[in-house]
Amino acid sequence: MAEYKVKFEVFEGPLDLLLYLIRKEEVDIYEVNLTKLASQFIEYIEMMRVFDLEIAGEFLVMASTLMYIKSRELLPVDQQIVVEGEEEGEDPRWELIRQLVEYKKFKDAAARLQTLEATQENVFPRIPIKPEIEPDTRPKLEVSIFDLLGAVNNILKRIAATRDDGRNIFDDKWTVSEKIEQIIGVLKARENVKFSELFADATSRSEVVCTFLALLELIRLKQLVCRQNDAFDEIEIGRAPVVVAPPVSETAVAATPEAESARHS
Amino acid sequence: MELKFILESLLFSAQKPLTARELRDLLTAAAEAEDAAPEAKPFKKVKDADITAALEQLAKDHETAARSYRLACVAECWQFVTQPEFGPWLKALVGAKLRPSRLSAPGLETLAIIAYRQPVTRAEVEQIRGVAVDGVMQTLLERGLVESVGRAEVVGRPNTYGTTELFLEYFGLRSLDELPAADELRKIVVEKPPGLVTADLGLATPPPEQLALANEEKPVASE
Amino acid sequence: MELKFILESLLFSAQKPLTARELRDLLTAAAEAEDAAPEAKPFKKVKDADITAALEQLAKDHETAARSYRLACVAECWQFVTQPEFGPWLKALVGAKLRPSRLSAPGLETLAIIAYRQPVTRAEVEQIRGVAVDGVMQTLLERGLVESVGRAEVVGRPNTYGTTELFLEYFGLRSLDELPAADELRKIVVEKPPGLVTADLGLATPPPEQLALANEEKPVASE
Repeated sequence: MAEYKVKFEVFEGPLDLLLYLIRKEEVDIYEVNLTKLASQFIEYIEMMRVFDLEIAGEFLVMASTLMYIKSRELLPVDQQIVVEGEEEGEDPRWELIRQLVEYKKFKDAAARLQTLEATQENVFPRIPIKPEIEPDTRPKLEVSIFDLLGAVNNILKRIAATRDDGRNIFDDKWTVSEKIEQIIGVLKARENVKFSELFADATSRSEVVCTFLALLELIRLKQLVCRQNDAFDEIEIGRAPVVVAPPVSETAVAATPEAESARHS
Repeated sequence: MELKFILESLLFSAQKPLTARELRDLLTAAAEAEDAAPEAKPFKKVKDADITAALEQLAKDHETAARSYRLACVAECWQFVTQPEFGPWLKALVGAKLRPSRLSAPGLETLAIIAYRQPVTRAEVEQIRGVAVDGVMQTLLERGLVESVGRAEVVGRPNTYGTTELFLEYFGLRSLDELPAADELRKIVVEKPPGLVTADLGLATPPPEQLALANEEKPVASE
Repeated sequence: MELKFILESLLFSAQKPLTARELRDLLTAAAEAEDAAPEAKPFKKVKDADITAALEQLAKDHETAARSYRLACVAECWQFVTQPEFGPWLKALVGAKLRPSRLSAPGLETLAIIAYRQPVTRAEVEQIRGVAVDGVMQTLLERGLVESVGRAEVVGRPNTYGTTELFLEYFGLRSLDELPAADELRKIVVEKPPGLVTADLGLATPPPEQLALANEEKPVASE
């Protein structure tokens, strides 16, 4: 009994039961023996009744349709009744087949949707890491601070090599703010300048350091950008694409107490 | 810089799926930015058609590459997604997807009918399924998979129903055209054999050819 | 199922960079899940070496494919990143918002000194920079870019500082060995004259040799 109950619950409706019976017969819908199908269907309804299962109204409607088809086939053509609402000449057998074929197609379509549904459970969208963690969207410092540091270090080494009396450099009076103005001046005159050119005239370590710090400050203030065509090319310094009205000097001067007393060479 | 790679990098980095239109706007924004990079400028006025073509090409590229992910277009939004066979590991990574419970068989059947036949009235759905669909329709409406889309020009002017964008997302479909066998199911024409009405009704079993032969054509296979 | 594709799908969907170890744990978790898929089981005890090899292969695959993104390994963590040349468009995507609060020039300079000379005391940094670095050091410590790594064996046993993993991430470096011109710059300082650390603490300006003198010896590897 429990077994039947389970079985009946599987049927969506009368069409579903009919498709099930047709499948059991292993025939094409178009070739089904409707009289036999009607008998089987009614047998199932009887069984549902016997087991005291709730029978949906649609099953009873279908049962009566099938009974009608079955009985109609026993009558000669001219004695066939025309059901109310049914078009003259409409064949209830054909109507049922048409309905079964259509229903079957949607049932198959539903099965395909079910496959898609299950597939989608295993499809995961890429939700990327938020861009700020991406190392390569870094500010437009096309040359890193380390490249600059490495470059200035080379210059310092060169100066150290040519000047043994490194200590007297402290007599130098260069300031960062002066160097800032100098660099801006150079870049007003020309589009860009090579890193080494900026240091070419430096006569002391402190001048190199001042120039370097000025450079860093201008980069920080987005006044300049440093570029390198290739990994080991010389660094080039150019004006930043958008030039903000320069509060540069003021800022830099403020950061450099001795600026006011500085002299130009 | 090739357009498709720019689009790829955007889709690769976007936190949500993007439409072709949104991608176009991003290209324009990049070209019009105050500090616009020179290489961004040529894409200021790129055409929608070019973007769509590039996206199709990109999707094809990735399909050919046959990696563990692909570029998918769902409900006209483009997004990188993983291939379903990697689900077991991704579940270990992010946990099972938060999805509502699977649809019941009646739910799927009703949804299939609405999807292929939209706009469709409830009565039409019931006619095809052969049962009342009140409860099932309610569920589908509540889950946002179908919605009322208008009224039928028939007696009583009943509501007509159609599927939503969520429906496309839920099943991972680009558009309704991507529904399996869409053409066939949108309008099923089951040809009635002309001779059927005058069949030999004395027979308990109709001769097979009467039911089976629709004109000269082969009957539509049932499976 | 090929291991590298599984790893690829995981890295492709992960919301954070993953280490080889974490990837291995995910493979194990997928294999041990209650409803584990049969295809997940063979990867239950996959070896670290196999994972690393697969990751290297994957990185090579993507490099060869030369698309708009690649698989990068930063601080032993693997993640997909876009190629830098797509920056202009990605900026448009994130609303032109760059990484929050850039470091100041003194901050960068101090950081560079610490990076190349770690472990290094504050006094040594000050000697090189020629100015007090208290404020800057504080900022770097707060931002987690440097950390105290020990104590110097000199008078007062001052703290020594080194860079953190976040530092590597911030600059997109896989390890300290990837620092530009690392060898050359480390060489300069490897041989600290034993007395130096405490010798010139009063000096505001560094004696030139400290910055400039290259030592002939091989630098001590930082890892």
